[in-house]
Amino acid sequence: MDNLLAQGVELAIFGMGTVFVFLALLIAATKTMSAIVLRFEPEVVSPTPDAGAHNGSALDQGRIVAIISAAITQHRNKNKQ
Amino acid sequence: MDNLLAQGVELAIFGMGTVFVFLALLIAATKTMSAIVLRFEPEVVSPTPDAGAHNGSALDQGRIVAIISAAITQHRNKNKQ
Amino acid sequence: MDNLLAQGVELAIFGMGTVFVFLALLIAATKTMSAIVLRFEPEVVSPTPDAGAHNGSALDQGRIVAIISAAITQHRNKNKQ
Amino acid sequence: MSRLLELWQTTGIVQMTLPQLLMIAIGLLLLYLAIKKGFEPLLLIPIGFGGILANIPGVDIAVGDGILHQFYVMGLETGVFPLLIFMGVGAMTDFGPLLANPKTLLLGAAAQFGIFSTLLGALYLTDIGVFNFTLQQAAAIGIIGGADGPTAIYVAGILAPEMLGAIAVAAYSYMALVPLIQPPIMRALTTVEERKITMVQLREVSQTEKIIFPLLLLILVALVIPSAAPLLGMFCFGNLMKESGVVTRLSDTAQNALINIVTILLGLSVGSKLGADQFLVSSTLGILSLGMVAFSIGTATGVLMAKLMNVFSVHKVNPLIGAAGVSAVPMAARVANKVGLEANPNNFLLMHAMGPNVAGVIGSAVAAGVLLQFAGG
Amino acid sequence: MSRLLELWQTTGIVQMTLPQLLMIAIGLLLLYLAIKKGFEPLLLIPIGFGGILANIPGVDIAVGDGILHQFYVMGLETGVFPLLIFMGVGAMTDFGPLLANPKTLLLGAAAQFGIFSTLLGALYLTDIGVFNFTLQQAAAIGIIGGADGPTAIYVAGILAPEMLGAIAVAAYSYMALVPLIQPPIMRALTTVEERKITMVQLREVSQTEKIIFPLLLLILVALVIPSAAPLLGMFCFGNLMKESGVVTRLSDTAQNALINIVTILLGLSVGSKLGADQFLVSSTLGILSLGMVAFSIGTATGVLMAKLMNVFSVHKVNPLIGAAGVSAVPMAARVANKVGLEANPNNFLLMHAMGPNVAGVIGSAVAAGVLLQFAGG
Amino acid sequence: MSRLLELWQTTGIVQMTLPQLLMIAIGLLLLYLAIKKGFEPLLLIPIGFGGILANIPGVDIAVGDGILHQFYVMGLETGVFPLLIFMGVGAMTDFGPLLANPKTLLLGAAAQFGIFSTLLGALYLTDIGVFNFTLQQAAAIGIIGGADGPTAIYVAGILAPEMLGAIAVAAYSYMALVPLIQPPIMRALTTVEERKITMVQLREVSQTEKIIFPLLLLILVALVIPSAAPLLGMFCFGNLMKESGVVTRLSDTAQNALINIVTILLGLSVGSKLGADQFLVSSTLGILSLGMVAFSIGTATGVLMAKLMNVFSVHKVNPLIGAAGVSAVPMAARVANKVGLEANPNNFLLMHAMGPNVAGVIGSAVAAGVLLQFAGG
Ligand code: NA
Ligand code: NA
Ligand code: NA
Repeated sequence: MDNLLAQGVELAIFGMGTVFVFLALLIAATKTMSAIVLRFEPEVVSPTPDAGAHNGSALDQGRIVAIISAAITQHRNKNKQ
Repeated sequence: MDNLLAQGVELAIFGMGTVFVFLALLIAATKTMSAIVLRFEPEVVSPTPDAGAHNGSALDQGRIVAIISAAITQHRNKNKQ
Repeated sequence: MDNLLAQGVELAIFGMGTVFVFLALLIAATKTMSAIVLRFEPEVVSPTPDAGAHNGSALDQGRIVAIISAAITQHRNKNKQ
Repeated sequence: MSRLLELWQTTGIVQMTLPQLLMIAIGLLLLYLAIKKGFEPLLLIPIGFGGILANIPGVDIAVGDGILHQFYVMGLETGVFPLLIFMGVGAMTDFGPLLANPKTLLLGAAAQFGIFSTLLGALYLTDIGVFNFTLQQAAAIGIIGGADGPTAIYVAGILAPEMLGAIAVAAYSYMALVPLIQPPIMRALTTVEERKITMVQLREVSQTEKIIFPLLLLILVALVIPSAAPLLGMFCFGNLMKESGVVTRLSDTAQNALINIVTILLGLSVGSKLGADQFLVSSTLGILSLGMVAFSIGTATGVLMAKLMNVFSVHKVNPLIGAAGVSAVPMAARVANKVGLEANPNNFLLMHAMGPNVAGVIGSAVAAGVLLQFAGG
Repeated sequence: MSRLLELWQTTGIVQMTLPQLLMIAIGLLLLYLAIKKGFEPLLLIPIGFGGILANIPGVDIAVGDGILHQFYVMGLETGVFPLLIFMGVGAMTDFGPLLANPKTLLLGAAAQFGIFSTLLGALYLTDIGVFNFTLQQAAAIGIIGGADGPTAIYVAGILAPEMLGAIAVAAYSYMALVPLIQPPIMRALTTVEERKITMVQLREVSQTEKIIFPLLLLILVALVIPSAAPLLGMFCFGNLMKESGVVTRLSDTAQNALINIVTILLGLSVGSKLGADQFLVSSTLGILSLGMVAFSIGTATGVLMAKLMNVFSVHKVNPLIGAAGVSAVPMAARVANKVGLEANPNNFLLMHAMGPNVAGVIGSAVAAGVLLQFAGG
Repeated sequence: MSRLLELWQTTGIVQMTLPQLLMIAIGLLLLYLAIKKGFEPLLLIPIGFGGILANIPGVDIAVGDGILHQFYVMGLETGVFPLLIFMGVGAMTDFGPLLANPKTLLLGAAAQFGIFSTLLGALYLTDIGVFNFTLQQAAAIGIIGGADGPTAIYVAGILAPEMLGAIAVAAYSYMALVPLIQPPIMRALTTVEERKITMVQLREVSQTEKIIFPLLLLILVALVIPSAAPLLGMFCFGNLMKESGVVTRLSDTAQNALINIVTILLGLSVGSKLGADQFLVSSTLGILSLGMVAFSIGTATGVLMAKLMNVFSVHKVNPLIGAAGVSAVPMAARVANKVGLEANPNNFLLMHAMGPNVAGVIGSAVAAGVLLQFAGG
């Protein structure tokens, strides 16, 4: 029984620790993200919702295939080793 | 086969009996309920729908615990016997 | 492997064939249907949506029972043979 | 070339049997009646369309891994679909007229005589060798007389799933035919004087009564006939959500998105039981005929009970509203109103008939409980 | 006559046991509190009604093939219902106030102390022999302190399904009681001067930040505490649908039809665990008492953390908003606002309290992940 | 301390593999394209997000008892989700332009050449050893050329579930890219004079024709190609609900709440197939390349068929509307309209292109039936 209580203490310590570490990391990440966004996008811009217009360019399409190819190549190389 | 018909007759009698007894009881219960409600609440009051306001009092909270405790105590006593 | 390619060629031929035959039949059926509808209903009539009114006649009811009876009789006769 | 022949063998033209073709015609007829004649389209369109899909040869739609069979297994074998529909109907039901005049509950009781007399009729026809129904099947046929779609489907799904298609088709067709079936019976059993009876104005009912009533009904069900608790429990739950006034968003969803989704899936599931092999059997004729008898007897006993009540009561009841006791909400109440107006153009019976109308729903759910208890075990 | 006796034996009057009757009374009490006192009616009406249905004897509703048991198996044993609700809640959540003042995330962390101290309390009571909880059960009780209904139900469904009914009832009851539980604690731990602190106006947050935040949160979860990913993943998904602005129809459905349907089914499923045999056990008293303790400790540690932050920080935080860190969205934020107005009638804390309030949802989901990781294995 | 190490071992930082990280990046890319570039966001947001969830290590989300795997088993293994979406699409489809000019159905036939030539291409690449596709896999890749999401998912789910993720991503990405892929092909295959052709005004279509058409289509399917009946049956059912005008509430639900709920669940289910092990394989490159080829060929054959029809026909067809025969409703029709306006600013082809556009849906569903019939057995 005492063992159970010990497990509980351990769980409580690691639990609160994880919660604090996680939320502290989230604070840091959020501040960094906001700083980056606000640098590139100084004014608050409201997006056009449900934009029907298509803005895709040929680049996008190339980009998908390129990124996926790269990923696959890397994956295969890794598996070979 | 005749037996089946006899079962059917029995089922019909008990069935209609149950339906009538049930609805007669429901009439009595409904009349009693309405009489009680109308005594305590003579005027027709329309409730405020989706009331966001919370009207709970400390009493309510005590009441839950009290009723549940009583129920559990009674249940345990009964099981002991 | 070559066999697989042969299967593919066959599937492609039959597939495109079926698609064309099907849609050609659909053209014919659609034109026939439209011709019939337009003969009996020369003007474009917009129906009253969600018609609550019931227009059923005693005939309809007779018709259901009659058609289903006929169907069952035929089915039973066929099964006897 | 042999491949082309093989292709030809897979077509429906080759594989379709005459009974399947006939069932497709029946499906088209149901769609015609639903669309052009206004026969309960909310159910008969999915059922009729599902019936057509169920008779397409060479592909699993209503059997095996087919989607309609999956819907059937998911919602009808389990009873989930009719119970969710009952919840939605509960959320749409106003017990006000019933609470204002509770004695009309007796009219809802009397109209259930149609259920039990039809059960006896089915067993009698078995006894004399015309049909061959079991007690379970007879009970499932009888419930058509309850004039309540989800109740009929729920009971048939448990007692006689092999007859579910025919029973559902009969129940909804006859509910649509209430304006044709009932008036002659109503006129035959009443005098013009009786049909002219005007009833006292219904009192206003308080919200508190409306909130308590579904709970009262539930508790009475729990005490008297627990086997009716799944049906009436879901019904009362829907009604409580509505009347409580504090969960409007749940009540709205139960009355709209949820009941609509379930109606589509339930209709298609019922349609999956319209396969030629299951539907084109002689018992279907029995089901269709006996179902009609059940409706007629229920109408008659409702009217007669109203006349009987008038013998003992000071406030007279117009016997026409007794016919509304079969349920078929709200069609039967409208019919009572219409026949009443023929006799007395100033006598609006609609609200008076809503009491027995919803009482009929309760009555047939209780009858369903008895049938499930004694024939289901 | 023997048949009549048999009929009598099937009634609830004969079959009902006293514990069942008591549970029905408890169900009616929950409905009363929900309808008349406004206690979380969206959940407590289905739970209370389901609890009544679960205690009707002689018919399978909450067991076997009964509909409530089917809902339970379909949605609670699988975790699908609470996760879909979490998605809908995500689609209703505005992270704006949190993004404007990210340090309030720490308040949402501190308030989770209620979870872990209650876990310890449950194990201590086991150690001294008052109760007999396993580690899993203690963890499930602790999560009540997270003040987040779907998280509590999700965790309890995995770690201690036998206690699910009591845990859900406790969680929602105490969430409804937040306006009574929290203010005395908040006043006891703060001076009037502290309660008068006005906070700096929140900056406007751009749409891009709001779109990126749920993805940032998800990736951090994936890197740090993957076992919280089902809960927080669905939450972030709902939020992304809303903030992206390009799938309005999906976001609307997630916030309305879908969450309403799932709420009805989840509530009934939870109610199915209120059978007398499962609920009327001594551990229920422990759950109810410890749950209250958990709420109180979480409130206290939230407030104390805010005071601690003020020691190190230039922009002072009103410690009242620390109490909102327990979540109980949006009740706890409203309470913080109300208590703040008592001290300073011009100090509106509501928007400031929304930051810790949603931080509390994240915090308790992370805590749930830890519990599932270490107690679930 | 060893316990702390154990905790560290459970983090994603330790457990995440490089392929999983790459897949998370691909998921984020899909979200970026959906949100910022407007690439079919209704599907690509749930798919992309589901893809991220599927690559979080150390927790079951897309496998085992994980929620995405449950959605997959429930809706994709059974075919229920794509069929319900097809029903909703049917309820949103207007066959009016097709009925006014039925010969445009041939354009919808011609564009399916993309499906079958891609199937051959996949088998040829297998023959020369570049890839290693089975007949089933080749068929599932070909169906990308149908430019119809639910059809592609339905067919891939049956014939090649291991490729479902890549096929769905390809299908929706290329549908989004239609405005880039099609115009160069359309311009290359037509002269300016051809692109200037104005078409005769479409006649008005009666409601009766619109009601009968889905039934006619269904019966033709039943007679000719029953294996297409699940897809086209659900499509016609949705359309009949809409056109009948008597079940507005069912039709509205099919077009809104139901299709939205299913879209969310289907998208997440598809995303669950984007696990690194399944997606980062060489065949994915083949799928992406061949899918692009399929779209291009379908566009070309649609245009060429229109030119062929003009040889025999009095009322000339603008060959640009042939490109709309690939389906990709309504994007391809809009593209035809836009390219037409470049040549003749007063020539609005949109309504004329809607005929081949919906014909393309029928055509690819028929092609799917053939593939399921001959490759599925
Ligand atoms: Na009835
Ligand atoms: Na919380
Ligand atoms: Na297509």
